[in-house]
Amino acid sequence: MILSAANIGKRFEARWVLRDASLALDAGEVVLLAGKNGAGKTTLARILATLLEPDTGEIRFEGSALRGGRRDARRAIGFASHRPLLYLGLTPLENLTLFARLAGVSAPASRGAELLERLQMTPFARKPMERFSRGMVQRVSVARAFLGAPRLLLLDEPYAGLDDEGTAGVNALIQESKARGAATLVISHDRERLGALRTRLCVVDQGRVEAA
Amino acid sequence: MILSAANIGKRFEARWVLRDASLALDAGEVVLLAGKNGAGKTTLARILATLLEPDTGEIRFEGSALRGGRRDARRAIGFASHRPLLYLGLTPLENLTLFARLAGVSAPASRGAELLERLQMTPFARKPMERFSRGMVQRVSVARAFLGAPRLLLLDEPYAGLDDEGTAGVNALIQESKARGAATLVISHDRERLGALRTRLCVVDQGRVEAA
Amino acid sequence: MTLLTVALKDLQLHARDARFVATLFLFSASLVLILSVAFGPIFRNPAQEASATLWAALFFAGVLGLTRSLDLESESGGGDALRLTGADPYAVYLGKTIANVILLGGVFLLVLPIASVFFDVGNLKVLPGVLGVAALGVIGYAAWGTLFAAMARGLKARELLLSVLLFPSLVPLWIGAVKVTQALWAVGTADAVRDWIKVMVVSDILALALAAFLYELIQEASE
Amino acid sequence: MTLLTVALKDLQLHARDARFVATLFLFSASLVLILSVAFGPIFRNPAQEASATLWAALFFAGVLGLTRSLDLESESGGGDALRLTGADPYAVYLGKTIANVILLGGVFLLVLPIASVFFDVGNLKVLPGVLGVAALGVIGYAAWGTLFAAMARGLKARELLLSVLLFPSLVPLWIGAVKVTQALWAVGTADAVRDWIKVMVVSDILALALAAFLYELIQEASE
Amino acid sequence: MSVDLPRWTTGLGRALWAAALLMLAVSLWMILRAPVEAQMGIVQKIVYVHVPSAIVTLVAFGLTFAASIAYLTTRSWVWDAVAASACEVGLAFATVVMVTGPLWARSAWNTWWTWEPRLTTFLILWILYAGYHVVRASLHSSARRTVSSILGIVLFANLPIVWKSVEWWRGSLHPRNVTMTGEMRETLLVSMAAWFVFFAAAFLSRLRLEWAKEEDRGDTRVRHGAPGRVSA
Ligand code: HEM
Ligand SMILES: Nc1ncnc2c1ncn2[C@@H]1O[C@H](COP(=O)(O)OP(=O)(O)OP(=O)(O)O)[C@@H](O)[C@H]1O
Ligand SMILES: Nc1ncnc2c1ncn2[C@@H]1O[C@H](COP(=O)(O)OP(=O)(O)OP(=O)(O)O)[C@@H](O)[C@H]1O
Ligand SMILES: [Mg+2]
Ligand SMILES: [Mg+2]
Repeated sequence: MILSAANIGKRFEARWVLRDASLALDAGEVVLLAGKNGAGKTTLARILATLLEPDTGEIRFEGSALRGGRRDARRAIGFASHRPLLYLGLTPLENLTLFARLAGVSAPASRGAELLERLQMTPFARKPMERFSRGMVQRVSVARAFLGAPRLLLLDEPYAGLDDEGTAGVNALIQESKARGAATLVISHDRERLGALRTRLCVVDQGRVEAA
Repeated sequence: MILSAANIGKRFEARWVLRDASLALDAGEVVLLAGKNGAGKTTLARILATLLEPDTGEIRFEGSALRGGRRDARRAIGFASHRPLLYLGLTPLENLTLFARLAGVSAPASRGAELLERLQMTPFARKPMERFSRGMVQRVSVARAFLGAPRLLLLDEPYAGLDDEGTAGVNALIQESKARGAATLVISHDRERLGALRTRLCVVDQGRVEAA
Repeated sequence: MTLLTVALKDLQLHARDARFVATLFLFSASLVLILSVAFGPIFRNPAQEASATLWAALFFAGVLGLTRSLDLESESGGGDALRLTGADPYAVYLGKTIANVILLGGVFLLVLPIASVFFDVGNLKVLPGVLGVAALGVIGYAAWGTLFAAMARGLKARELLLSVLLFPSLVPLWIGAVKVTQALWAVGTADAVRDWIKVMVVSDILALALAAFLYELIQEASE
Repeated sequence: MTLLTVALKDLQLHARDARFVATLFLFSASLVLILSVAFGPIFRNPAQEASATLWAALFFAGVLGLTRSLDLESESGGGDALRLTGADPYAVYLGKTIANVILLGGVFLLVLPIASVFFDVGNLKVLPGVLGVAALGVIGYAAWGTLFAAMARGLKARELLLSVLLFPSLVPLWIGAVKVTQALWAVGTADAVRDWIKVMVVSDILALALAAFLYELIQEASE
Repeated sequence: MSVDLPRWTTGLGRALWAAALLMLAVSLWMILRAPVEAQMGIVQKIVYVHVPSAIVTLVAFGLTFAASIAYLTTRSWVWDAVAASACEVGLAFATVVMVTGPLWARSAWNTWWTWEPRLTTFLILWILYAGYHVVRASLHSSARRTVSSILGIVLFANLPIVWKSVEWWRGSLHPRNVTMTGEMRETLLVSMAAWFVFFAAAFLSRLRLEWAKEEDRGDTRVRHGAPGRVSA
């Protein structure tokens, strides 16, 4: 079991967005998480990524409790979300090299270049990202999540703004991590794009994660 | 002919993103515009919405030339894009009322409330938008485009982040404007979501708009 | 109509963000303190010291206030949406100017008693006069500020650029405000510095007139 | 390693935006201008006037510089991504502090000659002394500033909050810097104000030490 | 509008530079020969650089003003190029004033700087026009043109203030106008003429540079064989 989250609860002000949400991810699983707008998918993903503290519940990552401070856990988790999580003043290559280096990935620059190549972004690898189109930013943002060959992937709407080629590129990367034994959580409103990669479908509803 | 754009060219610094792009939209048409990431779809939409000046070419709206300053043309065009085009510090209802009032729509507050109802956002109509989820912001953003019952609709990835319910709501609104005789341009990477509403498919490629 | 709607919208956005208003006031108050510590009070000439401190504090606080208004416009594209409503650009400009006048006026009313107490200047008899100068100063500040803020829209390092362009352009207005306030506090009348009042009026009118011609162009300037 | 990477990244972001540096310079120049016009004629003591103006200008320029660094972190989530790399928080803090020291040091080096020329103070003999105080002042400013900036992250009206928080904590450092610089320019030695140098050293160390304990907590503080 | 760089400007540019160098040499020779001023001595010779660069600065910013208006009415990028070139060269001359002024003040008034109307207003002018370039550098394409023309117009309001500052405010230290006579005056006039030609040469070179940049983009346009206008 790579990740197990039990009875996660999170409230903003007085409103409980998540309540007793439980989810377990095994090696090689690719779980598609769906749910209505505002259901709490992004909130859950941010909690699992250690960016947000849950109010209740417990999360175990590879057997031990996951806390915001656990540096090696963070390095083993790849996360992409609605916000690009990049410095738009830098180029894609500079961004990926920076984050790879800080995460202790070996040969950071060539790892970054490799991922950009995989997502057809090589022609733009050395252009500042400020003026990139929506889909171009998204590709780099997803690439960031794969930098450290993570054992847990949390992809919050990875296909947002991507064309077919981009979608295929992302799916190929997911396929590889799956083959490597990583657990993957993909949040998407589109139930088709993940295709045959999907091993399970879950839905967030009324603050809980339900199998569907 | 509601809109006819001929030989539109646009360059950023030395790079021509659009070059001889031509597109005509007739009353009641719903055109789906696809194209790779970075092809120039958003740039074209911003030009048609009078937010950007083209470097070459001519645009005619309802027979007369479209210029950034033409106030009545702006009021007859509904535009939604990647950026929400809203004040996130205000509530959805305040936003819609504000823009409706400034655009000279009669009964601005009730028009805003009506659109929010259509997109299932009534429960959140009086909450500041700052902490909204991605899909909730998107719904309000699309609602803004429909405020003035526009005769030309330019929707740049209107489905981004929307769940099925949201997609259905947007499609119902498009269907109505179509029935009213409006021309609609929908930009999307997903060729299915627009469904049977679509009357034509175009693709932006190498700076030109091609029929497909 | 457009004018009022825009002014109300801006004020509403500021008011919603109570922290912003509170911080702006705290900031102006601490500016008065820090400037007093740095440059005085040596009470050689309290009227001048007080009026210089007062206006300097208002000045810096104003730049931050303007930057904030600007950020509210650009952060999620609200300003673009405003343009697309086809509303009259000059009415939009005036609406924004009015909102800024109210914001800066509030700061002035807060800083005035602090400076008065700290430097022991002013009395109720000259208060109307001081409020009059304040009105001239604040209107000019808001009018020029709103104009330049529109140009700084879309630039990185907005607040810096705003201060680089705005600071120098406001110097005449600013010297006028300092001199007139000082005269009122020192001798109770502004007769000796009547010319500076004219300078201020001209500066205010110039900004409002320039905007009438240029604001639409500025607003439509796109990449 | 982490430290250098982070410092380089910050500097790279600023350098990419070369205009930012130019603007910061122009901004400091106009600050000198406005402060001199406001307070200039009061004093017959150029050393005090010049050192107060110099440090006040540095102060305001610094707040804007820090805000800018902060915006770069939060505008598209880069700061969150930094956290997620699992890099050592204190090394991140030191890296950012170093980048800020270099930025503020640059501003100081630009404003110093301006102040010297405009107020006709200083000479080459006391230059090493002045640079020494400047180093103490700038390190303290950057150390406190980076700490508070991390706290202000995610808040609206950041620059305002930043200045409200920073002002009080920096007052001792700031008075020290003004006094020592003034003494160096007026009498050529800082012997009489030796205590203030100690105050500055203590303030610098305090900030760096506090950060060692608090920075991780601040960084992890989430909604 | 054609984007071809007019050929004749190449010749004109060379001629202007040649004339400028020649005239500067003549004026230098006259400066060396001119009588040394009784009170200030040799330092007073700064006047032959100081006054011409000050006048040229004002003329250059005036040209920026006129060209900015022309841009906003015609929307032809050429006017924008003229405005920007004049402004950049003008800023360089303003910097010369900012250097020669204090050098002179050091010996004339025994201080580098004083907050006196002419000096203060000129410093404001310098900062504002430096700001013009920063803004210009931060923007792209047509926004750059529109915004910098607007600045070129708005900032011009400062020129009369700088010019009249010595008359409007009492207690200004700075001389109101040229007081020299005879040989010194003639020398000044020749220097003035030389600096004007120097300005014209520098301005034209700068303008050609701007033109070439625009042409680069034009080339791209031609290569792809698209019709259309290049003026924004
Ligand atoms: C548009 C700006 C300026 C103009 C048109 C201008 C023009 C002049 C003129 C006509 C003179 C008198 C020459 C003579 O003795 O016949 C002069 C002198 C002088 N100027 Fe300027 N000037 C300008 C800016 C400045 C600035 C910025 C400084 C800065 C320090 C400066 C410093 C001086 C000094 C020190 C003198 C000599 C004063 C004396 O002889 O007592 N000027 N200038
Ligand atoms: N920081 C926050 N403060 C207050 N409320 C929040 C915050 N973040 C999220 N919320 C609220 O929590 C709810 C769930 O938000 P979340 O972003 O998790 O939804 P989601 O399932 O990702 O939706 P979408 O499909 O639209 O992306 C929403 O109602 C949102 O308004
Ligand atoms: N303001 C700008 N300055 C410079 N380049 C720009 C600007 N806006 C867009 N571009 C460039 O123009 C190209 C087209 O961008 P655009 O956003 O129109 O693409 P798009 O078709 O909408 O792509 P996507 O599917 O990713 O949204 C991209 O390469 C982008 O980098
Ligand atoms: Mg979400
Ligand atoms: Mg797009």
